[in-house]
Amino acid sequence: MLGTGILKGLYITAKNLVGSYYSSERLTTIQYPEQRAQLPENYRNFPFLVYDGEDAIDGLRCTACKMCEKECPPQCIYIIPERDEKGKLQKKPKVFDIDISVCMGCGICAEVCPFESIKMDHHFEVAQRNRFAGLLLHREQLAKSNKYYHSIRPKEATAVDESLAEEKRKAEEKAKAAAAAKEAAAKAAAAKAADAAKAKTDDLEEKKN
Amino acid sequence: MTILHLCLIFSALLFSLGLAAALARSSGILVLLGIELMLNAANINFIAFWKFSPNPENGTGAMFAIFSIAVAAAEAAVGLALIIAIYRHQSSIRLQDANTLKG
Amino acid sequence: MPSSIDILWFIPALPLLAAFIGAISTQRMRSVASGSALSAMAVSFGLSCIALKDALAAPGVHQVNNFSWVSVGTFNLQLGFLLDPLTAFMLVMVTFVGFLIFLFSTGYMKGDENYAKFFCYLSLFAAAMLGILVSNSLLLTFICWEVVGLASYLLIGFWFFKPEAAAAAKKAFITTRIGDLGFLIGLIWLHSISGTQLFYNNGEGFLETINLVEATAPALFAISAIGILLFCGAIGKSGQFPLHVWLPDAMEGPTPVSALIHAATMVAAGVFLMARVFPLLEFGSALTVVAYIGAITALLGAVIAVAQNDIKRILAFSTVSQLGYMMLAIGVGVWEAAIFHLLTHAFFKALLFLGAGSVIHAAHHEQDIRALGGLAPRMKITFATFSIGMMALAGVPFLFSGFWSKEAILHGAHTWSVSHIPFYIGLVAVVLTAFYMTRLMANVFFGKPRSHAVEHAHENNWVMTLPLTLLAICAILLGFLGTPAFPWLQAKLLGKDLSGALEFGKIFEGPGLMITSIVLVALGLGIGWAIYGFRKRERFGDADPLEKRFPGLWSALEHRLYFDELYAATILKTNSLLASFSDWLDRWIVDGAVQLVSKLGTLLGFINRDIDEQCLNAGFNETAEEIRGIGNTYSKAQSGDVHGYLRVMAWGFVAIVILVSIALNI
Amino acid sequence: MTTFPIITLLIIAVITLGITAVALFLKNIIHCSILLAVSWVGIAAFYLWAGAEFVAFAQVLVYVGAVSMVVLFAVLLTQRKQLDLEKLTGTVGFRELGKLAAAMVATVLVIAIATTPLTGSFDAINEPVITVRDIGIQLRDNHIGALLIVGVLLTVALLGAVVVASAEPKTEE
Amino acid sequence: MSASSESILEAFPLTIRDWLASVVPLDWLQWLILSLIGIVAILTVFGLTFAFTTVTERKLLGRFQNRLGPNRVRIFGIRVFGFFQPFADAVKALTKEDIVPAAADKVLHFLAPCAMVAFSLLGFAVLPFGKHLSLLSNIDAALLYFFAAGAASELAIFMAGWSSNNKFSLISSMRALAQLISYELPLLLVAVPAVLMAGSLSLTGIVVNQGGDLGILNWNVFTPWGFAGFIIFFIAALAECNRCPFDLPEGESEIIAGYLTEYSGFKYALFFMGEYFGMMSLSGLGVTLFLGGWQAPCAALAFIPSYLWFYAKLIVMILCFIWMRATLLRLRMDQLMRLSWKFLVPLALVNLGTVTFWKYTADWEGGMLVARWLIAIALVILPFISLGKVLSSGLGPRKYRYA
Repeated sequence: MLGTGILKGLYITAKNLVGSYYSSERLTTIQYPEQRAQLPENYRNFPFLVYDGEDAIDGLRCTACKMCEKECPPQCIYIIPERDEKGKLQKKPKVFDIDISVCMGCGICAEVCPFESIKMDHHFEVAQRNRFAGLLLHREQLAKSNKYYHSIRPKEATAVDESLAEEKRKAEEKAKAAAAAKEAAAKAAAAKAADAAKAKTDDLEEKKN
Repeated sequence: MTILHLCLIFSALLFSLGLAAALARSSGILVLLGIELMLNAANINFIAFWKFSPNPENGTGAMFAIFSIAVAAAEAAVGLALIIAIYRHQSSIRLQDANTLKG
Repeated sequence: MPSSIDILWFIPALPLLAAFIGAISTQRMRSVASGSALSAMAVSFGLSCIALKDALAAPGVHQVNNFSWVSVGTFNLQLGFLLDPLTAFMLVMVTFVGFLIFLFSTGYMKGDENYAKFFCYLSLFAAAMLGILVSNSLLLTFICWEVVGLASYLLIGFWFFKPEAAAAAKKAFITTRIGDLGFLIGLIWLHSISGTQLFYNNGEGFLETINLVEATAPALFAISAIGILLFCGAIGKSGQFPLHVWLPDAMEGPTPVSALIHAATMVAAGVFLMARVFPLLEFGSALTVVAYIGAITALLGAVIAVAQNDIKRILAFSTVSQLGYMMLAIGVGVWEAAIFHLLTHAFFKALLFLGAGSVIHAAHHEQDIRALGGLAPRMKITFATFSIGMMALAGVPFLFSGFWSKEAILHGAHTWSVSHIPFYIGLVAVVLTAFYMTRLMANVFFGKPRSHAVEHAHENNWVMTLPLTLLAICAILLGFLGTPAFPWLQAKLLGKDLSGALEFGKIFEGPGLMITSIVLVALGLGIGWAIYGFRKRERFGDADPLEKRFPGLWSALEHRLYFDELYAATILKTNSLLASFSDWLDRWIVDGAVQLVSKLGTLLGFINRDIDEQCLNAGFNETAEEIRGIGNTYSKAQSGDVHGYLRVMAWGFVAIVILVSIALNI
Repeated sequence: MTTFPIITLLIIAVITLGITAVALFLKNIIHCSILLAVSWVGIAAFYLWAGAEFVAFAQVLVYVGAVSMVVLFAVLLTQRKQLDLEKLTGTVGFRELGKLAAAMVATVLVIAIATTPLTGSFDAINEPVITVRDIGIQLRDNHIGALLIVGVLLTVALLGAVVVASAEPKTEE
Repeated sequence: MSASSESILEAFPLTIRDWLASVVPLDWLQWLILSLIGIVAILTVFGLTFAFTTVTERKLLGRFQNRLGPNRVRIFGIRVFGFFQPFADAVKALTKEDIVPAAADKVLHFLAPCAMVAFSLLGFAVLPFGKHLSLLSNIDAALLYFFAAGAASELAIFMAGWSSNNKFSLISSMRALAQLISYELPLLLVAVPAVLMAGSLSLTGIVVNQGGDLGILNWNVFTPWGFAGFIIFFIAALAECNRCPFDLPEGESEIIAGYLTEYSGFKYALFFMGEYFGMMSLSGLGVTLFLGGWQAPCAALAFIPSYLWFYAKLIVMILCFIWMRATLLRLRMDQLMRLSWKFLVPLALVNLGTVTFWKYTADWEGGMLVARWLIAIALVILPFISLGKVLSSGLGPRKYRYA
């Protein structure tokens, strides 16, 4: 009959009205500034730079390889590597700017970073009075400690740490091995050099004769 | 001069205004509105005469005004429909343009 | 609570309303149409019962409710409504049977695409019929009479795409119109004599003043003539002898229509009219005519019915025959017996028709009794109810209503002082009736199925069987209202006091007569069963046993005694001859004269032109130019500019006021 | 206190006439129509003054509620392109001639009314004498025929208006 | 007016008014003040009701959708569940820039919102708020006045739509006019039965007619025709105030904000106010016609003053409006028209027949009383079912032909 659908609808909304007063599952609203929702670990907003140790600038993992700058789709990353007095490139950024008014939060920079240096942040309250300068974040603002990284995404950070440690270990081993090889090579070279010297002297002597 | 005179003069002036609109405006709609005003002036007369009649309790004047309002409503509907038809026919509501029957 | 005479007009008005609703109902709203028709009939039935109660409370009193219809100067034409036992009984019968038939129709017409229209027509018919019944004015009766004719025309031709149906509708309409012409003439004549159309008007209606007329020869002649003219209308409507031909053809309509119109109600209108104007007929010598016509019709119908093969045709001719009975009863002066028979007949004939409809519906519109057969085990309710109807029609003694009403008529005919011929004819018809009904039963319900459709026939649903059952009960019970021992109905109709209670002693009033008729019925049934019952028809094509014995007679009967052919040969022929003659007259005599004149005219024209061109043209041209110039001048005023006209009006108004005030020196 | 009704009447009359005069000679038809609606309310006020409550409300309901709406619709439907206002107001001669005619009529009417001696005690102000109930009874008893006819007339007129105003089917030529 | 049977509260507003008026010695000034006090009282009461209706509506809509609704606004640090919201809204509306389009018809653009509010306030003049509370209680044709005033508000909508010189505005005002005209018809037609029963066009008369020993059962809504009439009235009233599900003129998905497109700031707020006033006056009319007006549901509760009863019923009506808005979807234009002309108007006409029957069978007793009820209920239900079938024929679960 006509109207039964309307009655059903009215019943449902009435149930909502009454239910929202005593059933807390119904009322899912979070009163934001006072209450905050637990953000899921994989939530991502804008990128930040991870540093190890105490000093924010010195401890930066970033090597200014510019990989992220190249890959960034909206091209919001701007990097100038550090140079020493002689003009030699250092493995550190002198300028690392991200324009978050342009950034679209795609996370590609974090994907491509080979040094686990750039990561996606959970921080979303970035509103500023100055919409140009205020939203252009410099490396001082971007740099956040590994501890913070652990605090926002513990699983990922642990995995990263482990892999970094592994890498470091491997690198050390490699270095050790390389050192050993170097030593051996040096020895061989020395021997060879001795042989050569000897041969030379022999040759010279032959010529003399 | 009695109040009835005043009422009648009011009605006469309103009638003349309606007539003026019907005579001096070219838009068919305004001419119709002028005619409506003339009808209203007539209604005013009815009511005035009813009010000052010797036996107003049978209410003939008011009755007549009610019927006249009803008829006026019908007249307005038909008149405006005609104007729309004229407009569709010659894309103008100037009454001077509606002279197909000119001799 | 208003008295029932005041609300009497509701009874026809409600079906009229339903007809209107039906007319505006679309195909999608079919249930609205049938629902309104059914409910209108139901309410009318309720009102009729109330009216009956009121009418019976005052037997012999004619309650009237007249009103002025047309009033021009001193001429005042009054119409009105009338309530007396006759009207009330008829009302109850028509509404009740009508309701059952409407109900039946909802089932029977279910698949039809003009369903709503059908109920519109049915309701219109019912409204007109009820209008005839409640009318207190011959004119109102005539109006409703014509509407009934129209509705019957529409309903017979309802399946107008069948040529037979269209032809039958035309035939019915035209044939009854012939009778109605007589009715109209009688009506006008009556009005010119009596100055009123009202039956009863507190002592001023023409049925009341008729007794005050001096029995002089001219008056007697006039009143007899009027009676016979009115009877003409009844002949047409009730299918009496010379004009009976339309009724069997009308069976082309849907079966509920046949039941409603051509069995129960419309054909009864003629009988009702005769009963209504009975005082008028009584006064003159019209009754004798009525009696003989009735007797002839009764015999004729019964005889022809013997040799028909279409189940509905048989019933139709039996209707003709039974109507003849009723007319006979009126003719011999026992109109109360006629009405009694009319009521019982309405029920059992409607029952028979609806039973036939049920059979036809179940057998996929097979109507030929030679193709039916063996339906008794397949359709038990229909068989049982049909048998009751058949026995009532045949007049099987004691239990069935037809017996009592027929007995009353025969008794009346027997005691008629003028002649005994109608009585003997009636007796013959009794035998024949029993005979052909036995033939019908044997062929339809016994034996074995003779066509494919019949083999798969099964009982219909309740909307069709319920009316059958109710009608069957009525067909039995109704007879006991008018037994000689307790002639309650007759007494009420005549307005007499029913003296004393039951008189069982009088149940065999005139025992010889009753025994004779019982014997005759038994004879008819016996012969019928002997011929058709013991040796049942095997195949569709088998010749009828009687056909083998009397081939000539049979074929005459089968062709309905060649009435249609006779009419075609005489009346139609004469008509077309006359038409050809006038055509010839027109073509040669009138036209020739016209041609001659025109030729003369042309000649004169030639002469004229010469004179004209030579002498007159110059002068005329000049004048014409002048006139055109004037026209041009004045046509400028006709500017087509509304404002211009208005302005001129305004100036004109001002000018007139000024002129008038000057003239009046104000 | 006989002056009070007279003052009220004068106020109503002057305002109504003023608004009407302004309305009828505005160039913008929409403004015209809306102002005319106001002047109809003024006429309704006159009816109220005269004690014909029912008529007044009927006037507002019919004129302001229905007729002005129809007028506005008509204006919108016939005003597809920007109106050539000069064309619609007509030539100066045309306008002045019309106004002159109307003024003459007004003069004649006013003089006629003013010079007519109306007898009877018209100065007395009658209180409202007809109630809605009376009107209903009158409509039911004395004027039932007229009422029915007006009903039929309205129906027929509306149907006719719809037919006239509805677009004709385009014929191929 | 016997004071003995009534509490002092009943005449309390009148007492205050008379006291205030008695301060002024002059006769005509007293008359003026008496009128003004009534007007001011209505403006205050209904203005505040409007203000709190807006916030209640938003809060309730939230609850209907399992949200909280506005609850933030605080004044001096006090936050009463956000019930100070309207004041914040008012400040915002007042301080917003008033934008008038360059091509707009300036005069009409300004007049339209004023006219809207003015016309929608007119209806309050005749509503009987309490036993002794009504501005124009002596008016004879109050119902007619009410509808005449309502008809005038169409003009304001037209003015708004036309003067904006914006095609969306114009289209929407045409829509609104069509809608208002279409739904005024059923509204008028269902008001007639109440008039018929009371034998008076006066709203006070209609309310008095619904009083009696039976209390609540005397209300018109508890008769078959009254119930049907009330439902039709409610639907038509929803449409008359452009409320959901009939808010086509403001159908933002199609025509931006309808005739409000070019309005901002306080003018917009005025339209808003006008619509709410219209809603309240129509609710008041519904209460008067069907819900017994200011009558208490039973004699035991009559100690509560009548105006409070009226107000309570009015609030209930408004809450129902809000409930409808929270539940139903917006109609399409053709559906809107069909609902009115093919469903509500015929039903209202049938209802006229029903009430005639009811009136003429008023003296039926005993078994006939049962018959009277049954017939009346059938007269209500059967047309509803059959017309409903026609209306909803061809509708049903959507079939996906190519899925």
